[in-house]
Amino acid sequence: MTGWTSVDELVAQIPDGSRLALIRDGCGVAMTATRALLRRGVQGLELVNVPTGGMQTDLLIGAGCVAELETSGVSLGEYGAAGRFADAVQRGAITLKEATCPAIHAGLQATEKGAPFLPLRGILGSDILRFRSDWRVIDNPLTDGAADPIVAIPAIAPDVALFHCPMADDAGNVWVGRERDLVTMAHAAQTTLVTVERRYAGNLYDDATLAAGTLSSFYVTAIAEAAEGCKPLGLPNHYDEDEGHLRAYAEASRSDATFAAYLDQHVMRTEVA
Amino acid sequence: MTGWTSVDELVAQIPDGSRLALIRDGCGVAMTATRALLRRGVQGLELVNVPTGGMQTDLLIGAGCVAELETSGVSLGEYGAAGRFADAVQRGAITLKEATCPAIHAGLQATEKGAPFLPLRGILGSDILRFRSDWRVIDNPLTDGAADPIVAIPAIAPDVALFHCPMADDAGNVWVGRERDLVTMAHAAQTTLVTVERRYAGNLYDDATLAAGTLSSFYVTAIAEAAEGCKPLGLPNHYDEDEGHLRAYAEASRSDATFAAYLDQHVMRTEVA
Amino acid sequence: MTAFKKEELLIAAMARLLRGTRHIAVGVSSPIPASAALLTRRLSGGSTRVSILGDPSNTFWSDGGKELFDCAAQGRVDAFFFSGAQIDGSANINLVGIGDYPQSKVRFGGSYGSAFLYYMIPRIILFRPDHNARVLVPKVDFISAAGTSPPEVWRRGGPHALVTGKGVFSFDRAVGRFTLESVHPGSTMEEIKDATGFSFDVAPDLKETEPPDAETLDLIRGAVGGEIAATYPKFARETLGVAT
Amino acid sequence: MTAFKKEELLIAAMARLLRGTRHIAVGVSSPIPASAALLTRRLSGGSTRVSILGDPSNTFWSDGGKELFDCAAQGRVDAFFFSGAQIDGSANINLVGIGDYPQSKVRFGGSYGSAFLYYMIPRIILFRPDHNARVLVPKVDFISAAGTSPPEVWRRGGPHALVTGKGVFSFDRAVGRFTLESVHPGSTMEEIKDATGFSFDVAPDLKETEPPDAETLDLIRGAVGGEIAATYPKFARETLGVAT
Repeated sequence: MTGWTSVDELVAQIPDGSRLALIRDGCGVAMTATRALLRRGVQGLELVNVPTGGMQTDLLIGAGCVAELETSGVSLGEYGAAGRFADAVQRGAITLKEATCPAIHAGLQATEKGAPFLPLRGILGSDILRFRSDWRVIDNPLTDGAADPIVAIPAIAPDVALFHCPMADDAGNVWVGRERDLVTMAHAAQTTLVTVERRYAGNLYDDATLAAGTLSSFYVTAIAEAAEGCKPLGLPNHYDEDEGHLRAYAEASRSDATFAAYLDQHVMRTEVA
Repeated sequence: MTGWTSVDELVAQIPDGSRLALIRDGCGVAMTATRALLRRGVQGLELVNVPTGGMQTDLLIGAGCVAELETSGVSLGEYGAAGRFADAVQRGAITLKEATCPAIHAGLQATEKGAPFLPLRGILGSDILRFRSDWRVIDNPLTDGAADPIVAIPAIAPDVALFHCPMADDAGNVWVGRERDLVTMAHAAQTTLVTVERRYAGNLYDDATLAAGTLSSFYVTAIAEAAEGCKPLGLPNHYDEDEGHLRAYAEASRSDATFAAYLDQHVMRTEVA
Repeated sequence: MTAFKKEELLIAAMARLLRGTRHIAVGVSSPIPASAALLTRRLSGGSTRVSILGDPSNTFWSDGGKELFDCAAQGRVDAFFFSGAQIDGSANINLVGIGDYPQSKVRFGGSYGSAFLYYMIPRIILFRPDHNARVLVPKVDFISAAGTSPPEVWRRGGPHALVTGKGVFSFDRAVGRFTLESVHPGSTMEEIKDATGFSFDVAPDLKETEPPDAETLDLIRGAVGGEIAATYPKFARETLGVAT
Repeated sequence: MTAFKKEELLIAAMARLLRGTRHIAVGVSSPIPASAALLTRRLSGGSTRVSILGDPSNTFWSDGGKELFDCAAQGRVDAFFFSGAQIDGSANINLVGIGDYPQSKVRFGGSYGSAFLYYMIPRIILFRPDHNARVLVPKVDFISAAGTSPPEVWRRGGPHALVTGKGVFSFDRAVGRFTLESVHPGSTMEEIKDATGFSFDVAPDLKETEPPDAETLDLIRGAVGGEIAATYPKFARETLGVAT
C-alpha cells in the first residue's frame, strides 16, 4: 500500500499497455477513475472483463484505448448493445479473446493459487474453444486411461485490477462486502487500485463484522476517494444506476460521431461534482 | 435446509461410514456436537481435516470411531502430541491419507468447482506423493512439450461438513465471518451441519455488513443451538480455549487407559450445561 | 375461459416445464422466465428455490459472481434459461454473431456463461418469443454452447425444451432433435413449420398449449406480479397489470 | 557487552537473516521465530510486514486458511520458518515420523504446509534449538518437503539457512549442501561437527555468531517483548522478562 491519493494520481499507476482487470456492472465499476483514465489518454490496454463488460469497456474501446479484450460478453444490459464494442470487433480494431464466465474466474483463481492452469468442465464443442489457441484440451489424468477430455484454462495474470468499493480505512484496508470477485482480482493482480465512496474512521479489522468483508491493504497499491464513483452505473445499497444517462449512452454508442460527442461532453471536460 | 433441531438430532444426520469434513482448531470446531456424536457411538468415519486436526480428531480416533483420516497434521498445538492419533497410526488401526495443507484446500475447491482435480505446485520430491497413489503427476499442458511436472490433486467430496459458528438466523443462514474455509466445506459437502452460539433475530441478508460473512441456508442441511459449542477449544471474539482442560486432555491422550477415563468422565455422561 | 395475454401463456407453459425442480436460476433481462420461476415457487408451496440474478431479495450469493457457476457445477441448480441469437435443430445456440467469426456481420454480446452452464444444469429451457427462420436456423454461425456432446464428454446438463411465441418443443438428447409438443392457441403446425429453419419431429399426440387456468392467472397477476415488480417494474405494470 | 540469553542471540541472528524482506509469515508455536520477525519489522521502520498465524492483531487473512498458501503461491511471502523432527544434509525435512512409514516408531503431527511452502517462499529458515545427531541426520526417514529439486521442477522457494542452538548454517541450493557460517558464543566447531549427523562445509571466514548489541537487546526486551506477549505471554514473561 503506497497510500491514499487523488483519482488522477491513482490512474497514473496504470501504464499504457497494461493488462487491466475490470469488474462487471453492479459490483463496483470504477467509473470516475475510468473517466480520469480516458482523459489521460491511456493507450494499448489489454482488458480482462471479470467476467463481463458494459459501459466502461465500451467507453474505453470507443475512445481507442484498447488493444485487446478478454471477455465473456459485453452489453449495456437492458439498454441494448454495446455499440463501440461491436463496431471494434467487426472492424477487427481490437484483438478479442472470446471466453465464457467461469473460465475467466478460473483463470484468475489459477493465478491466485500459483497454478499454471485450472481444469474446467463444459466448453467442449463450443466454437470458443476453436478460437482460443491458448486453451488446451487434456485428458483427465485420474481416469486411468478412460477418455475424459477437459479444458485447461491458463492462468490470467492482470498487471492491474481497478474497482470501486463502499469504503476503506486509513491503513488502506478496503471493505468489499459480498463482492468476493474483487478479492480474487486483487490476489491475482500485481497492482490493485481502488476508489471508494468514503474513508472509514478506524481500522476495519478491529470490527469482526466488517473484517469478514475486508480486503487487506496488503493487496492494495493505492486508494482514492471518489464519491458516487460508479455513476452513472450503480453501487448496491448506495445508489441506483442513472437510467436516463445510460439510455443516452446506449444511443451515443451506436456511431462514432455520436460517441465522440458523448466522450467530449461527459468525459473529456474536467470532472465536476 | 431442513431446519433448526437439537444437537442430538443434528448428529443423527451423520451416518456411520460418512466422509466427514472437520475444520481446524480456532475456526469453529463443533465440540459439543462431537461429544454427542461420540455418545451416539458413530462408526467407520472417514475424516477429512480441513486442513489439520486437533483434539476433536484425536477424540474420535481414540474412541474407535474412525476408519480413515485424510490430514496434513494432527497435534494438540502447544499442549503437545495427539496421543490417540499417533498410537492409531503406529498400530495401523486407521488408514492414513497423508496430505499437505494446500492440497486439502485444493481438493475441496475442486469439488466446489465441479472439477475432477486441481493442479498444485510444490510437493514433488516429498514422500507424501509416494504414499498417495490417488495423486498423479502430470505435465503442465501449456508448456508445449517442455518438461514441467505438476501434481494433480483429486477432488475431495465430503458426505458431511460439521462446524460451529457465532450465529444463524431463523431461515438457516449462517454467519461464518472471516472463516471462509467453512464456505468451501459447505460448497463441497453433500450435507452441512452447523451448531451456533445463538439465533440471530431477523435475516442476515437484510444487513449488508452481515451478509458479507454469511453462508446461505441453501448450503445448510440443519442447525442446532449450542452455546459455547467449541469448548474446551476457543471461538475467536467469543471465548478462549480452556487451557487447563486441554492440558489435562493432552495427558489423558497418552494412553488407552487414561483416554478411556477422560472419555467416560467428559463425554459419555450426558452433556450438562 | 378467462382471457389471457401471450406472455401469461408463456409463463404458465414454462412453469409446467419447471415442475419438480428444487432450484431455478434466472439470468438478467428475463422477465418472462423469472415470472415462470416465481410461479413455480408459488405452485410448489415455496419448496422450489428461485435465484434471480440482479435481484438482491431473490439471491443468496455471497461468494462473488463465480458462485452461480460453482453452484451449477456442484449440481445445485436444476433449471436455467437461455436465449439465442440463433438456435439450430441440434440445440446449438449462438450468442456471439451472425456471419463469419470474428468479424461477424452482426455482433452480439458474447457467450456469457452458456458454454459452461449448458453442460451443468439438467433442465435448460431455450426461450425465444419471436419464432422465425432467421432465429431458428439449420446451423448456427457460431456455437456458443453445443446442444449435445459425444459420449466421452462429461455432461450433466443440456437442453430440455424450446419455448417460442408459437409453440413448445421438447429435445431428445440421445437423438439430438427437437419434437414439437404443443402449438400455442392462435398458431398452427403449418405456420410453425414455415417459420422454423430446421427440421423437427412432431409429437404423435400434438396438443394445443394448455392455457393458464383462472387460478394460475390469479397467481401470475397477483403474487408473482408483485414479486417480479422488484426487478421488472415496467413488465409487471404494463404486461401483468400490477399497480406499481 | 550486555549479558544476553541464548534465545536473544537466536532472535538477533535470525533477524539478520530476515533483513530486506517485505513480508515474513510465522507459523504456530514459534515464539523465537515470531520475535525475530517482529524485531525485523522494528529494524525496518515498519516497512516489513509480519503475519503471525494465530495472532489476530498480526494477521490480515480474511479468505480462510487457504489464504496463507495462496499468498505464498503469489510470491507475496518472502520468509517463513520450518522446524523438523529430522533435518538432513540436503535440507530435506521430516515432520512425520521416525522409522519406517507409515507405522513409524515415533509419529509426529504431519507435514502441514511444508510440502508446498518450501517450494514457494524464497527464504525458508530452518530452526532447531536442540542441535544433535538424532535431529541432524544423514538422511531423513520421511521427506515431508525436499530441500532441493531437479531443474525441471518449478520452484521459487527453498532453504535459506539453518539456525540451531549451536550455530548458523547457510544452504547452497545449487550444490545442495549446508555451510557453517558462524558458531554461537560458548560452542565450538568441533562440538558442532560431533553433534551433526550430516557432512557440511565450513565458511572460510567462519565467525562467532554476532551477539545482540545493547540497542537490539533493548528492542527485544521492550517493543518486541510487548508485541510477542499477545501470543506468547509465558515466553515474553519468563524469557524476555516482560511484565505481563
